[in-house]
Amino acid sequence: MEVLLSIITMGVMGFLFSLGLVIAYRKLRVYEDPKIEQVAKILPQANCGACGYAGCRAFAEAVVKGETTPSSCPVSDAEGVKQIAEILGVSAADVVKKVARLHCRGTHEAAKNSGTYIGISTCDAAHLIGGNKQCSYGCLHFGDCARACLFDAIYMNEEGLPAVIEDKCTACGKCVEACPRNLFELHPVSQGIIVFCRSKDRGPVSRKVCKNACIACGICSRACPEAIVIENNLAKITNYKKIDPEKIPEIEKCPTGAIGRLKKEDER
Amino acid sequence: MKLSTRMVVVLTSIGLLSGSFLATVGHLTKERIALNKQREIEEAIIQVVPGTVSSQRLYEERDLSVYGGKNEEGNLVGFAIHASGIGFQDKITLMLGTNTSLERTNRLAILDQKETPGLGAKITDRDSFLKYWENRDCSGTISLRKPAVSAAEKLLPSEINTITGATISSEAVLSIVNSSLEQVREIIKEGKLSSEAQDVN
Amino acid sequence: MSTKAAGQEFIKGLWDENPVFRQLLGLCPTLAVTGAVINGLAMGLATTFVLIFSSLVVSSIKKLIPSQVRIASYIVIIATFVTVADRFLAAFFPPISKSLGPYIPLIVVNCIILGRQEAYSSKNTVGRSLMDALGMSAGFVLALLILSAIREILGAGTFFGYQVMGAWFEPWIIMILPPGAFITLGILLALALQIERRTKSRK
Amino acid sequence: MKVKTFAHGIHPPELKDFTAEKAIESLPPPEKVMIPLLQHFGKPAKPLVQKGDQVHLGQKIGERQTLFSASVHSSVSGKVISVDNYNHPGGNPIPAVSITNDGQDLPFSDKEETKNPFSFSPEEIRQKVKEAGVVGLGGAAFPTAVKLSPPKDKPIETIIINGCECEPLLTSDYRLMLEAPEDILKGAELARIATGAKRIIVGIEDNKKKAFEIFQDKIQNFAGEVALLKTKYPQGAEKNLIYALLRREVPTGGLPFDVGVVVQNVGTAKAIWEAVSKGKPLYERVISVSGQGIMEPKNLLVRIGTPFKNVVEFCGGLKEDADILVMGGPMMGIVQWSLDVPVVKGTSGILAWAAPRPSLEYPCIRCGRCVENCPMTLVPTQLARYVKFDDLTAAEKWGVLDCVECGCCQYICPSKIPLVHWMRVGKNRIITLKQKKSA
Amino acid sequence: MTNNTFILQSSPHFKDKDSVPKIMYAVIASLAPVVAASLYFFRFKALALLLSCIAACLVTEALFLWLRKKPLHSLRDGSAVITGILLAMTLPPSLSLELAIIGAVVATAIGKQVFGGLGYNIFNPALVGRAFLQTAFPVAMTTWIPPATLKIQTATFATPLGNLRFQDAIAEGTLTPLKDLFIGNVGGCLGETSAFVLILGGLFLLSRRVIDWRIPLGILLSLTAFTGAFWLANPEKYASPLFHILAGGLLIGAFFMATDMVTSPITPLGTWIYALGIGIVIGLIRLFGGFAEGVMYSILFMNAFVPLLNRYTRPRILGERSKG
Amino acid sequence: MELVAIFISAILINNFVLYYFLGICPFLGVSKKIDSAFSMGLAVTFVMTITAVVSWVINHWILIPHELDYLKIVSFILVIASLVQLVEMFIRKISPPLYQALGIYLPLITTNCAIMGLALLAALRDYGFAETVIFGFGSGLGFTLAIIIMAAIREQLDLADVPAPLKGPAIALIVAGIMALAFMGFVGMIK
Ligand SMILES: Cc1cc2nc3c(=O)[nH]c(=O)nc-3n(C[C@H](O)[C@H](O)[C@H](O)COP(=O)(O)O)c2cc1C
Ligand SMILES: Cc1cc2nc3c(=O)[nH]c(=O)nc-3n(C[C@H](O)[C@H](O)[C@H](O)COP(=O)(O)O)c2cc1C
Ligand SMILES: Cc1cc2nc3c(=O)[nH]c(=O)nc-3n(C[C@H](O)[C@H](O)[C@H](O)COP(=O)(O)O)c2cc1C
Ligand SMILES: Cc1cc2nc3c(=O)[nH]c(=O)nc-3n(C[C@H](O)[C@H](O)[C@H](O)CO)c2cc1C
Ligand code: SF4
Ligand code: SF4
Ligand code: SF4
Ligand code: SF4
Ligand code: FES
Repeated sequence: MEVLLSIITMGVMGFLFSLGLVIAYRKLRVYEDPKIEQVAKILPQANCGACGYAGCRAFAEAVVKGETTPSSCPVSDAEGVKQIAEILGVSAADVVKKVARLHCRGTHEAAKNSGTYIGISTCDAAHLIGGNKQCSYGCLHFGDCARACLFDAIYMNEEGLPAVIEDKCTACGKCVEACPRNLFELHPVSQGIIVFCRSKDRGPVSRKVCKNACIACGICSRACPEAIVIENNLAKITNYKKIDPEKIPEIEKCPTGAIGRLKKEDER
Repeated sequence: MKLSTRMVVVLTSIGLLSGSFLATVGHLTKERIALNKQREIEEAIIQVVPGTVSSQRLYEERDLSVYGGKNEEGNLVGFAIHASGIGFQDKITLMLGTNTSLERTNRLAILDQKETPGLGAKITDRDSFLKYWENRDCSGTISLRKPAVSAAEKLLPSEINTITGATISSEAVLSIVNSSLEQVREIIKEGKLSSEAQDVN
Repeated sequence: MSTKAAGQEFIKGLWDENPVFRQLLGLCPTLAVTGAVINGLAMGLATTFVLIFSSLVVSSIKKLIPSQVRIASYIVIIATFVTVADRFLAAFFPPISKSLGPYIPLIVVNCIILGRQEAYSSKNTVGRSLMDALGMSAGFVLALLILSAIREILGAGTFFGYQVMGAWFEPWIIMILPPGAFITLGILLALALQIERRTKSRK
Repeated sequence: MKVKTFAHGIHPPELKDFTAEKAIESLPPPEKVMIPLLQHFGKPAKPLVQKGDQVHLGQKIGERQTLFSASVHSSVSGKVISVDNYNHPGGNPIPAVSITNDGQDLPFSDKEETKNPFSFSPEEIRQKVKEAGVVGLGGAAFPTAVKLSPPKDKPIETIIINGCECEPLLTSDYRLMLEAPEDILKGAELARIATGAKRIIVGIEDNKKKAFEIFQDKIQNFAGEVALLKTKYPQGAEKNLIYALLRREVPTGGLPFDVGVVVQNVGTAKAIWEAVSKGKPLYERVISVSGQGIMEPKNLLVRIGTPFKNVVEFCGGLKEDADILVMGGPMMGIVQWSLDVPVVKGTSGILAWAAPRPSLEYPCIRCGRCVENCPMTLVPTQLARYVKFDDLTAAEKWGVLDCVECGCCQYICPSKIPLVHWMRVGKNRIITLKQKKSA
Repeated sequence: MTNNTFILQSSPHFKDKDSVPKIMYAVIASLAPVVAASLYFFRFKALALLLSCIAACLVTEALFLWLRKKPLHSLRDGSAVITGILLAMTLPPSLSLELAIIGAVVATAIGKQVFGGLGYNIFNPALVGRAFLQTAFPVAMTTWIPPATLKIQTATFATPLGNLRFQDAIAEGTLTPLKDLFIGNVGGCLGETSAFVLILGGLFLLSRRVIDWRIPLGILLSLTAFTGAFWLANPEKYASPLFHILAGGLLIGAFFMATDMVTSPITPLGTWIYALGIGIVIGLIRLFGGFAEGVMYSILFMNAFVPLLNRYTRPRILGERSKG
Repeated sequence: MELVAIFISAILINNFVLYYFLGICPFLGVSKKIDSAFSMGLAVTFVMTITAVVSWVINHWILIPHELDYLKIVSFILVIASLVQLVEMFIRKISPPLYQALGIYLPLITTNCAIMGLALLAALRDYGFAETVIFGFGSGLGFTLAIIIMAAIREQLDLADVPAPLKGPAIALIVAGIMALAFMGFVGMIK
């Protein structure tokens, strides 16, 4: 009798419970496109937000809904983008691998300090009170960019400047945002010539405050006038594609080295 | 089979299987568990009412039961009062043996307690605390001797030595004992102590 | 399944995926019953029993269960074995059953068990599930033993009830009480994390 | 007379003795001036001159661009030598017009105002103030014309003339109050007319009794009163001053307009008077050059655009041990690393002294002194922690944007935490973020 | 013209002279009379406990600083010394030195350094150490000896509060006289016996504005109200508020321990709630709890609420509209 | 034992988290932010109170009369699980705002030992109906108190220099330990 009772009790409970679940399942099921899960799995899960969405999962939803394209994730490599595109059945746009480049060569040695800085050791804090360097445009050496990079692609080298590790950089642009002096820019990896200065001071002034500053002497623009101009006391590359490789040695005659190809210490 | 049907069938059958399995296990262990429980009580009764051979439950309510201990001749040799109350941190359950007139204690046993080890837990100490409870006068209320005296002879017949550093636990035991004695007297007076008591075994 | 793979299934539970130190699962019983080694061991074994049998059952009938009722089915299966363990202890080891109090029945809600069914047994073969269950249980028992050994030795000067500290030793009662449990487990977790960080940085 | 005040605040050493008794002297105009095109709160002015142009004293060389902007005038007569980025005491380079002084001080226009200034309409007053490029001289350099144009739905009841000068060391406002009380009151009266206010209150701290007495005497001719305030920092901060005088609280994120008040610095009041009565643009101002690091501290009337170097040299130069150079007061001023910066409209002082060895920074010990002394009743320590750990939402919720950067918290902090610096970083990050979002 | 190099910093450029070490050393100075009294009443034993606690705190602190690769100069800020002194002052004179050292290590390690060191701890370190000892070694921590000045030889000796709570002192007429409580001729922890020197030290701290006056005031007020109500209702059973104020660890707690800035609220309203709460909990424990004394538990209990209080008692910003 | 005593004891003295070690998973998991801790506390209190009622009914109307003691575990867990589901659906229907606040926490609670522990403890102690309900409600409040304090402390510790290996659950456990110490002050208050 007792055995029977317990079997019945359990049976009834199991029955009722499953019935409840059936109802719940019918009434409360929320449909979710399985593609979202698949896409989310491929994404790098850095949740960096560089795509403009609140994290990778949100981006996955947006991609599946067709609000954005797979290649808008700057962090995913070509392979990842291709995979996502396959899931969605669309073709992947060509991705050009980009990398962050620093536009300053104001090393500890080259750029003079303006005084004894006492305060918060971040670039944005120092920038707020005018910086600790005589040059008002150059790197402050506190490494906000390196801290901002989620991929450990930036380290501060011995000379005080941030160096980008090309392989690790995903071109997410966090460093570009972080630098209060706007010294970072994303360039295609293949991009050879860079202006390593942002100083708009007149030549004599910039020369005084930093040995490696652009002094607007015009050697580079004379060497390659179709691609390089001097504007606001600073060399500016107007069109990277038009730089003739033949002229590079000529451009690199820059007396302060403010324009030219990357040097070893600029990256690892 | 439709999904919903399958859901119901699977879960129901798992329930049925589990039910039957449990019923078997329950059945197999039931007696032993009951036996364990009963043995615990029995052993406690024998311990607190010396000379007991068989015992009967005479009264039961929550937190208070009364057992009668009988000797070989079947005569009542004393009561065993099973009671519980709150101690320092949690519940204390104890068994107190008295003579048939409820005037003298036989012995005390602590069945369950969660007092602080090394401190309140000394209420289970047979060589000190429990010893004071042997053969005390419980015709009135029992009281605590504070601070404790070293020679047990100095205690009044109705006094118990306090455990140094654990006044609260000592008091808790005391108040469980005193109030249950009180209740039992009341019960006897009202004649509620069952005469055709069930045998414990 | 090769023996090597089986070995790995087992080993991962000991450290890499140790349910207590690495996954923070089943902390309630871990804290509650580790005042004495014997209790920790009993709890560990009871959990092992439930975990192994539930894994066996779940992995062998996984195909039959529709996913919508899987949690409910697992719960019933687990609860069944927990009841068995509970009854068994109460019948044959009444003192242990008493000192573990409601924590044996609570194995039913121990996250380790349901978690393993969800994450592993429902997707893997019987053999693999068995190894996984063994590994997880071993990891759990290991954690319980470490914690309870520390607590019992410091808290009572004994190990498995045997006096191991000299008479000079004044037991730290706090170790047996809740604060000691929390603090000891907190320190152990930090140590585990530190060891993990060390080994990782070396790699 | 009952001394009015507000809760909280601090008592830093006043150190006004260096210059309090020194009458205002005129600094001879320098050979070259560099006049930044942004000397106010708001957008830079658009240059009206080019390299090589001849300009006169008081000639407009920069035109205000938007409502929140102010025009800029030449402070000498001479030749423009460049329009280019130049050092600015605010920290970062700003486009500036450099002019060589021909020493003639040829006025740009010499038509004397003949009409009685008090008969101008509010609109006329505003126009003249706008033309003269007057901005607040009390610190924020807010375009004064804007302050004199309250929105229609916010009737102005009181003009408060801020004569507190609560910053240590500074005495320029005090000297002005002693030397030109009537000009100040007349300027205040013009502001009253322009805003339609009913009365004027001049608030003066009780460490400037002499000024208080003079004003009590002179105010008889005006619709207003003089109030004595407790000497305490920051008594001169707008919101606290309004609270001390009127027990009204300017709502967070709001302006004095919202409680029917306009606050003007004494120097600004004088500038309003000169702009309206003489059509004189704001091309010079009074500054205190003070501190233990200055050889001969002085109060000076200085042309805008004069390099600090000339000013300091006129005062005998810097002492050798001076290792901190500040524009403004010691509590809110901005440090300079070179004397090669021009005086701007917002320069109230040039200070230098030998700073004590900086003491070690400790973690916040949660003593609560910053909380107890913050005049805005913020919780600085918590705000700083939120900013430090980049929880900007929490920082904003806890009111970091309401911080007026008075420096009380950091002054009092025993752990020497750069609290104000954190506030500024926090505000800056929040505002940058907002700009990015709206962009 | 000038070769001066200048300092670059954000405003303000003037700073108050007070500093963390100065505050800490002021507290140590204010503890001098308390320490002196403990040496007077408990002689050598007090000295030994004091020195071993301070040493153990400093060594533990140094160890953590070394492990975390932090500069050792913060050992000199004085906070570890205070923890050591205050821990010693809250120990029973008969405690063995090993146990005291365990307490000091726990105080510094578990009470302070695991949270990140000075300024970050949630609970009062000295009290964490003491609570640990009290729970680990309840017997040793509740065994008292009479002060050397009493010249009596008894094995067990009760503190005034123990006497009140567990010996029915009021009924027996053995309640400790207030005069003895004030002077300190009673049993108890090293630093708690003499109300007089504690008030002296407390007033010194108040006058130097080192401690927030709301805390001692709030504690005294709420304890007086709480115990006063019961005393008025039944003086046969309950002791007077004055007795409760002078006896036990109340004064040392109210002046030196509840006032620890790190572990008390930073907002004025929060501080009031905290202080009143401590007083009430002390009253509850002393009158109805399982312990004779509740100062330690109530301070730790209210410490736990401090982050919550700080969060929900943010002062209204000037000009902020109140909600609703 | 009086109801008041049971209530106070459940909150302060025999606190579910700090004394019985029940519900440690949500206590550590959902105590990172005050707001979610508060919702979790409410949800637990709610479910605990209901569980108390239902488990008492099952125990006293079905299990005890039919001597089905050994079905206690299975039936409690099944009933609690389905009950939580039902409650969830019900709340979603009648009060969307409440669902917003509590909804996501409800499923988490199902497999939480505090709930199950409550049912078992109440049965073990032989509580009457009113006592069980008060015990359930008080225990829920005790849990809420503990988790809110913990969340506020952890928010503060997020802004502290906690050594790296201690960050997260480790320091939370140590805080819980000290809280348990502090709560010991109330021991012995109920007699
Ligand atoms: C951690 C701790 C645990 C305690 N446990 C108990 C206990 O289980 N039973 C008890 O009566 N007293 C216990 N006490 C002591 C009581 O709080 C109280 O001090 C004591 O009962 C007073 O007794 P006395 O007057 O004999 O010293 C404990 C104290 C502490 C600090
Ligand atoms: C902390 C602080 C202190 C201030 N102290 C003074 C002061 O002493 N005198 C003054 O005129 N303005 C002072 N100000 C500026 C006033 O708040 C307000 O902006 C000014 O009086 C407005 O007048 P204005 O536009 O004429 O400059 C202070 C501002 C702050 C934030
Ligand atoms: C009973 C009582 C005691 C007080 N004790 C102190 C004290 O010791 N130190 C103190 O600064 N303020 C104390 N105060 C508060 C002061 O009277 C005054 O309100 C406060 O210091 C105002 O500071 P402020 O003028 O600097 O804003 C006490 C107030 C009361 C009612
Ligand atoms: C007024 C005051 C009271 C203090 N009280 C204590 C105390 O009770 N316990 C303690 O360990 N440290 C105390 N300290 C020292 C210090 O604040 C403490 O070690 C910090 O909690 C460590 O972060 C106190 C310091 C001050 C200024
Ligand atoms: S932060 Fe800069 S360096 Fe780092 S990955 Fe992004 S773009 Fe590259
Ligand atoms: S590049 Fe920019 S962010 Fe990076 S260190 Fe230099 S100033 Fe700072
Ligand atoms: S927080 Fe801002 S307003 Fe408050 S004291 Fe500090 S600087 Fe002044
Ligand atoms: S004054 Fe400094 S130490 Fe004190 S609470 Fe504020 S920030 Fe912290
Ligand atoms: S083990 Fe208790 S809640 Fe998870």
